[in-house]
Amino acid sequence: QMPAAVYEPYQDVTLVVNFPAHPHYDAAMRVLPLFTEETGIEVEVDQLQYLRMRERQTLELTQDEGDYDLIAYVVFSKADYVFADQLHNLARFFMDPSLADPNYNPDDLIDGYVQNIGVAGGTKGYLPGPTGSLFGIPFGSETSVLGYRTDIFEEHGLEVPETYEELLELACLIPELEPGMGGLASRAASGHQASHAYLLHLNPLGGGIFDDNWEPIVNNAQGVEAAEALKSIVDCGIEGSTTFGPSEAAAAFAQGQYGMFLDSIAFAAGFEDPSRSTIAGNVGWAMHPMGVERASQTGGFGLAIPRNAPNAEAAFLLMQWLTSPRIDLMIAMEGGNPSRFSTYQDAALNERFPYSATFGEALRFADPDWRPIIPTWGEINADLGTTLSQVLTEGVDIQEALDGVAERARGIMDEAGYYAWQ
Amino acid sequence: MPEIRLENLRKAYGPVTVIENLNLTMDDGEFTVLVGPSGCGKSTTLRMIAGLESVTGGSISIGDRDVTRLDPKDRDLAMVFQDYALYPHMNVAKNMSFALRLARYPKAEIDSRVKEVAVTLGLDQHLDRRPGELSGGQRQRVAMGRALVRDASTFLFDEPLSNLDAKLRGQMRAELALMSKRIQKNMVYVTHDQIEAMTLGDKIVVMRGGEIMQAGTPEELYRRPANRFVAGFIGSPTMNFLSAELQQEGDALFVSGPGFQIPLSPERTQSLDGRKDRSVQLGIRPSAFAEDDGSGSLTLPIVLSEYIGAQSVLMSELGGQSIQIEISTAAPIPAGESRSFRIDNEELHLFDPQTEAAL
Amino acid sequence: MPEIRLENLRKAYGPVTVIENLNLTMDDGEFTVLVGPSGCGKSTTLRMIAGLESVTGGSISIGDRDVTRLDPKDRDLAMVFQDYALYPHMNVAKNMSFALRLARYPKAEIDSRVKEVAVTLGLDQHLDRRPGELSGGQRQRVAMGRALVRDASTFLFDEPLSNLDAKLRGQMRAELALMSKRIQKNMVYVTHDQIEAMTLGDKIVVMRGGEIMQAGTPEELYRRPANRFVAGFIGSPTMNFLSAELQQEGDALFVSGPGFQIPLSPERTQSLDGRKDRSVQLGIRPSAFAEDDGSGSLTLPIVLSEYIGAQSVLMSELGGQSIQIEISTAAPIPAGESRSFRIDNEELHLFDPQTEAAL
Amino acid sequence: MSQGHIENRTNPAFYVLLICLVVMSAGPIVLMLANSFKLNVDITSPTASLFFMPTLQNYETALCEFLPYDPEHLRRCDPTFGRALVNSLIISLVSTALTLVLGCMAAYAIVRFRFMGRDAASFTTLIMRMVPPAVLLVPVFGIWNEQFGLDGTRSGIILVYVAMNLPFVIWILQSFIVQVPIQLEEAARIDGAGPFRVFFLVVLPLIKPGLAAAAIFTFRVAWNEFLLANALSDRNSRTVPVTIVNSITEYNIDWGVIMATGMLLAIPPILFTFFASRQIITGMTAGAVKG
Amino acid sequence: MNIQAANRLTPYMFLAPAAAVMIIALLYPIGYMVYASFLDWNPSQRIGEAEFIGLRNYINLWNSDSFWESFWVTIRFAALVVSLEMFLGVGLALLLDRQLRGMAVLRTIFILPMMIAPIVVGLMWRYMYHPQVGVFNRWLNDLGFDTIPFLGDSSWAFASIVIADIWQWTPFIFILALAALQSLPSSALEAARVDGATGWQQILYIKLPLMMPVLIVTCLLRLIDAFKVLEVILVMTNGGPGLSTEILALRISRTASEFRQLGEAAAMSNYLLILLMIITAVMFVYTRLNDARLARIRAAGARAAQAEEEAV
Ligand SMILES: Nc1ncnc2c1ncn2[C@@H]1O[C@H](COP(=O)(O)OP(=O)(O)OP(=O)(O)O)[C@@H](O)[C@H]1O
Ligand SMILES: Nc1ncnc2c1ncn2[C@@H]1O[C@H](COP(=O)(O)OP(=O)(O)OP(=O)(O)O)[C@@H](O)[C@H]1O
Ligand SMILES: [Mg+2]
Ligand SMILES: [Mg+2]
Repeated sequence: QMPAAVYEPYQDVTLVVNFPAHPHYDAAMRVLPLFTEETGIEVEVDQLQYLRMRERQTLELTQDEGDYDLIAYVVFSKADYVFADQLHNLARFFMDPSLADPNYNPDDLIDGYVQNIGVAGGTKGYLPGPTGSLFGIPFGSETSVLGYRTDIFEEHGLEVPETYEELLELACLIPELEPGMGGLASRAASGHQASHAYLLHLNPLGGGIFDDNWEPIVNNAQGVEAAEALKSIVDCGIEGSTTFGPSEAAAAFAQGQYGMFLDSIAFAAGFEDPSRSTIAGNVGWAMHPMGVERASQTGGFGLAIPRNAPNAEAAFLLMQWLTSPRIDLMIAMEGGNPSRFSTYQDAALNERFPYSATFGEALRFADPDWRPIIPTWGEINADLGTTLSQVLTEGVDIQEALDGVAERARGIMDEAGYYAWQ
Repeated sequence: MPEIRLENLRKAYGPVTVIENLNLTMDDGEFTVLVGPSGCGKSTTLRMIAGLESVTGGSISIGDRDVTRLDPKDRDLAMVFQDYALYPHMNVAKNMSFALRLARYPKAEIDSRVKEVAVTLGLDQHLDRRPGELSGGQRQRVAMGRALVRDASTFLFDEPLSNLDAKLRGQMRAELALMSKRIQKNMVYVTHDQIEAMTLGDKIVVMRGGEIMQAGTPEELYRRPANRFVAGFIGSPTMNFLSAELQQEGDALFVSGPGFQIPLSPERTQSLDGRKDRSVQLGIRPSAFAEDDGSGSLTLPIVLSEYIGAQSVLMSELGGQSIQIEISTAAPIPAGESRSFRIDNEELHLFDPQTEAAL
Repeated sequence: MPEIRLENLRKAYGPVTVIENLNLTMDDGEFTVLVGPSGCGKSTTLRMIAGLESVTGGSISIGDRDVTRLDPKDRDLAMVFQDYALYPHMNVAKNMSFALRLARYPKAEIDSRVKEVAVTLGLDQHLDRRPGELSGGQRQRVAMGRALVRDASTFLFDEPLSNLDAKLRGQMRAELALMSKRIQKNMVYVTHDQIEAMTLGDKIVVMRGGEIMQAGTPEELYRRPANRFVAGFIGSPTMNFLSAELQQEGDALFVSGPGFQIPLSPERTQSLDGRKDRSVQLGIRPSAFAEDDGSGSLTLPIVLSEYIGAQSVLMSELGGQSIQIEISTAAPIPAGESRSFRIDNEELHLFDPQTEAAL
Repeated sequence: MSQGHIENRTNPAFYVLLICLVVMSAGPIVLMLANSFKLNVDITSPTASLFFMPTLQNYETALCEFLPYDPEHLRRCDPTFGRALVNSLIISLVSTALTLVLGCMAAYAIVRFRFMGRDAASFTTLIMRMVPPAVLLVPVFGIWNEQFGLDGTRSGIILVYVAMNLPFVIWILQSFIVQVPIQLEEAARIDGAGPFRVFFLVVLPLIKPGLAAAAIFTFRVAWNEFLLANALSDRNSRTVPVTIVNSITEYNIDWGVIMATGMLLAIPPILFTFFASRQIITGMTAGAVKG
Repeated sequence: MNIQAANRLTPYMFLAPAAAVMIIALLYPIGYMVYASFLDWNPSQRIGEAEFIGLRNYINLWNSDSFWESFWVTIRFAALVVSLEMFLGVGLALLLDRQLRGMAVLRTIFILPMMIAPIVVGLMWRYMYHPQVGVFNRWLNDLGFDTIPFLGDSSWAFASIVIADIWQWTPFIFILALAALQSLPSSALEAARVDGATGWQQILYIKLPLMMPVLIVTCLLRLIDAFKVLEVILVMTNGGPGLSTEILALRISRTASEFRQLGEAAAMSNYLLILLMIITAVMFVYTRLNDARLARIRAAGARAAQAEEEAV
């Protein structure tokens, strides 16, 4: 237990924090009263839908004096906020003995998350590396895992897929075995959703958006292979699945219309909730299958302290408290997503959520670089997503489509100055 | 052109009954004039005939057809509205030709009719003005024109000349008289103008408070008003009314009151038999007085004298009640003098003071 | 109450000039009546006095003040609009009291005034009806009432009684006459009713096509019309006009035409000296004819006869031109007969056929 | 006098058509209502039929802070709905009232007066309506914050709503004001009313139908606006539409709760519409003028 | 008809409050936005920090295929939606312009779609268009037809957003048309009935012409709003499939918030603004010319009349 003396100077402070409306944060907020109890610091939470939260933060952070002491940010905001110098470098707090908890155990934090969400300034600017430093701590992060219907697999004697070949084969086999049932539920709706689904397969299959010199390589062989994989998955899905966003995909799986589901761990709890799912108790979990490598997606939220925060020190104390091993577990027990390996291994948690160990294992292969976190990404992502949507719905030739994406992406990157050094 | 029959017609706006049990037949080709004090229900009656106002009770039939619930467009009638009801977005020519265009008359005929009526109405200079750019009288003429161009079997006119000058009104009156003779359509005409009523109407209907007081030819109404109200209403200036008593002296019956005693003719005496010593209302039209040379029965002081070209309207007093006298004179009669007058026995009207019915 | 002066007043709507160089002074406390054919610019003149219509040229002053560009509310006048312009969302009482409420009169006074005027107008039963629930005449009375409750220094009336029945109109006329005597305010009154014009006006202004034809007392206009137009406009039925020539026979001057030859009085002969053998327009009012016993100068065939109670209107012919005759008769005169008439020399009007000015 | 129309005997086809239209118009809303009584599992089920076990759970979630008990399915109650409701009501009503008053005054000026810059004013007004809120967001936020100091206040939101709705109101009311017989204004001027009293006592009551229609729309915009409300409001001045999207996360559209909240959210504007549309009545100017 | 000599300030006094509000709260930010269109500006920057790049945003857009595709989608969408809504809305108003019992309720029902929060509307339609769960496809299934990819096919998706928009916004036209109808002078209609006009003829010759001023403005306002539709489409299709439903407003909002290029978004909305200004100006000029033409005709008539009168 941290001695109360640390919190003493901040007794009169009321912290204002900005959280997204998200199951993890709902869980966190159930634990939050404990913080006030233990430290005497009041906390007011401003909860918003995550895109709205991002919009509001963007506006708020440009102010001289901000409203928020502590913010939760979406991973792709990292590039914007850090670039605009709107977040505190956390070194400043971790160096301060009157603030930093010696028992914090940073090694236990899931590296994939930390690298993806917390660190900026290293390799390519958004990745860790010798020049990088820490601006945020993952909180409410996610990775991709494969869910499957144990009952169906058992009935037909199917093996849980380990590799992409097996995955793709199964995806199209299940509809044959179970008429009317789709293989692998996937997002596919135009824009961000299609792009997201594509990227899910791109890295494991060895592809990438850019090479080390920011040259677009989506249109190389691996890129095309990933698109073909996506197309075959969607084609072997149920009718109308080209319009699915994550919630539709999840709902279809939850309604028993699919044999498998490859997406974020955040959906797991919902499938066990009988008010939303007809397949509770029949879902098994496995790691994201391996292509040429294992690479699961990472994403979600991190906590950071804005430069214009009125109470940065107290905010750090709250951030540290929320991500400490003890509280991480507590939040996980309430249904949140752990940020620490140790939490995933916790026996009590595994008893409550049997899939926790699998998830912890999956996180060892979490890939922080499955898509670039750079300011131009929004535009490229949208273009990629709409182009893929055309591939999925209008049968546009994949190579041609991806060539187009690459060309336009290059133009965008050029304008943004990424080739200035060449 | 068939006859229009109103039977037990009733109209109420919520609790207010404005037409009460109206029965009236307008014969084929007849020119019927509705008169009555303002607010007595003339327009309402007209609008019910037109089908613009729903009927609370009773029925309306045209010819053999019960039209009580028929739409106006199916009743084949033309109407001049009291408040004109012009189409604000159409010019005068369009306003007038609207009905014809709806009925798909050939363009040439429409043009010639509109032109003709417009000339009659003195509107030919204004054919492409909108109603908003016309004077009050011009608007009323447009409203009139809109009805006159039509071929309808019934024409309804609601005070169609009220805003015109005397000359134009005279012309229009003549025009209407001619038209009614020529085309022999049913016409129902509301007016406050005595001359219009008297000269145009085949039949005049006097209304009061939603009821018919008397219906008949102009002369009937003027000569033999059925009751005090009609007597007072028809004729201008209005009839003088005096409280009087019937007194018998010998064989002769007199109407007498403070300051006067007028003998009645033998026929009158007979018909009034049994009423002697009863109080009556005596009605004398201002024009019933004629100057005589002192031999007459009445000498009256002239209290006030108004000379309106060739005629004088005099205010006088008889038995404490003020009366009006209208006589032709070449020169104004000065107030303050006394003059002597006689009254034709035929011009004496007697009414029951309670029922107001004519005796 | 000060005098109103219109100087060189002009009004044009775009290219259409409706008032042309109007000059008129209305004295303090005078009752001025504007008459003229429909569309001649009466309402426009009134509206310019009120300040509702912008003035294209010239000026208006009330007393010493030039009010040409003043807002209506600063001119202190009350007006009855030809088209009523009632506030449709207010009941009758509210309509009438609107001006008083704006001027913050005490509530009790407002109530008593409204009550009083409403009784005069016969509207006291309808005080809480909306205009939409009133008959045409009732609406007009509300419009009237709205002006009458006020204390303004000038009252403008635009055909305020046109939709009322004769009786009510008579009452209102009397009321107005009384009021104008009592309060001695400026009143400007537009009407088409000859009787109203003659009985109410201290001064009558006859307009035509935006110009003043003649202004003067009622008698002046009737007896000595300045031109043919005024002669034809004032008086009802209208004056008969005949084309004639002045012929001298010896000392005497005759007006003669086909079928008639009427001697002129010596005074007339004198004033017309130098015009002999020239063609003139002869005007004779219908009421100028008097029946005589054959000794008279004119024997005329009766073409058409209309009997309107105590009076007959006869259509006759004189030298191929149709004339109208109005005489008092006890009984209808049958058409088809011929009768003999005489005409007082004073009643002969002569006009120049070109300028139309009176000779 | 124009009140008692002859009732046309209505064609039966009219009722058939009417019913079809009602179904088309209200169908989706009825479906919404039905869904608001379902669990998500039933809503997203491809086989579920007309028959389902209705549940109040969604409403309990939406209204949890007003319930005397703690619904057991709910693990945490979001306590902001009530406050947001109050904010929404205040903001919508105040901004609607302000917009209408300012808007019809301006419309009146444009219709009834000739003055320098009249057409320019009218045209500019319309142009301003064309700018999408998305691009206004950032400038507005900056200006409100740094220059006006209105950020996070209700007045700030009201200000921007009034401004946003004014062009609409000004334009729509112009066409209604034109139709008020000018004679009535003249009569009022003769009766001694200045321009403002002419406007408020005579013109305003007569354009009620137009006002009501404009009010319905203005209220609706203010009630449902989302983008600017999200940017300009803080925790205390936040409006309902901003809170409702909290139920839509990327992973989980909480259909039932959204439908329930959507239904609840629609109640105030529906009531508003119901009462406002009663002002859309015929014959406002009956008996006013002859002609 | 007015004398405005007395108080020239009056109109300005009437205008002032509204003008003040609009200038402060609308024109001023719009000025910023116009300026921003010449900047390379991302929302994390203050406007002063952004780089001035002249017309580059405009040029980039002019050369961008997807911008033009959105542009044409927008035009098609707006034209289709507005004309259908005008037709339906006015028709509905004419249909309901009568005295029936329960009319207030009926009207409210028809206004209802406009009152539901746009996000909820979008979700509802997305739900109804859902390939398995949606009512439409389930009916089709039950009736034995093939299902329709309402949102999954570019032409169907376009049709689907048009339908949803019509459902949501016809009430807008409906209310205004109804208000206009109810403000008509009833006497003109009575006259028309007596003149023998059938229901249709009354509508065609009396009601519609008299409603025209309101209808024109309504149409213009709806057109402007149709160019700004956002939330419902965002929720329903997010612009997809491909770019088939990506109308400009959606693109603008995404450019501003997703791509974080405020300058480009501003330039885009300025293009839209210019387009709308042209449309409005054309309508303005057309009505002006028409008025002028009518006035000329009438003036000519009047002059002729006067000449004739003088000649008499
Ligand atoms: N807006 C306008 N544009 C053109 N001419 C107009 C306009 N308004 C009125 N006029 C014309 O001005 C003339 C004078 O109109 P005004 O209303 O003054 O006539 P008036 O004497 O009152 O007639 P009435 O007795 O019929 O009421 C009329 O001929 C009318 O047609
Ligand atoms: N909507 C209504 N509600 C109540 N009473 C009404 C309504 N409309 C008319 N009335 C009353 O009905 C009566 C008859 O009206 P109507 O218009 O028929 O009178 P009118 O004889 O034409 O009178 P006027 O000569 O004044 O035109 C009037 O007293 C009027 O006040
Ligand atoms: Mg009447
Ligand atoms: Mg007039």
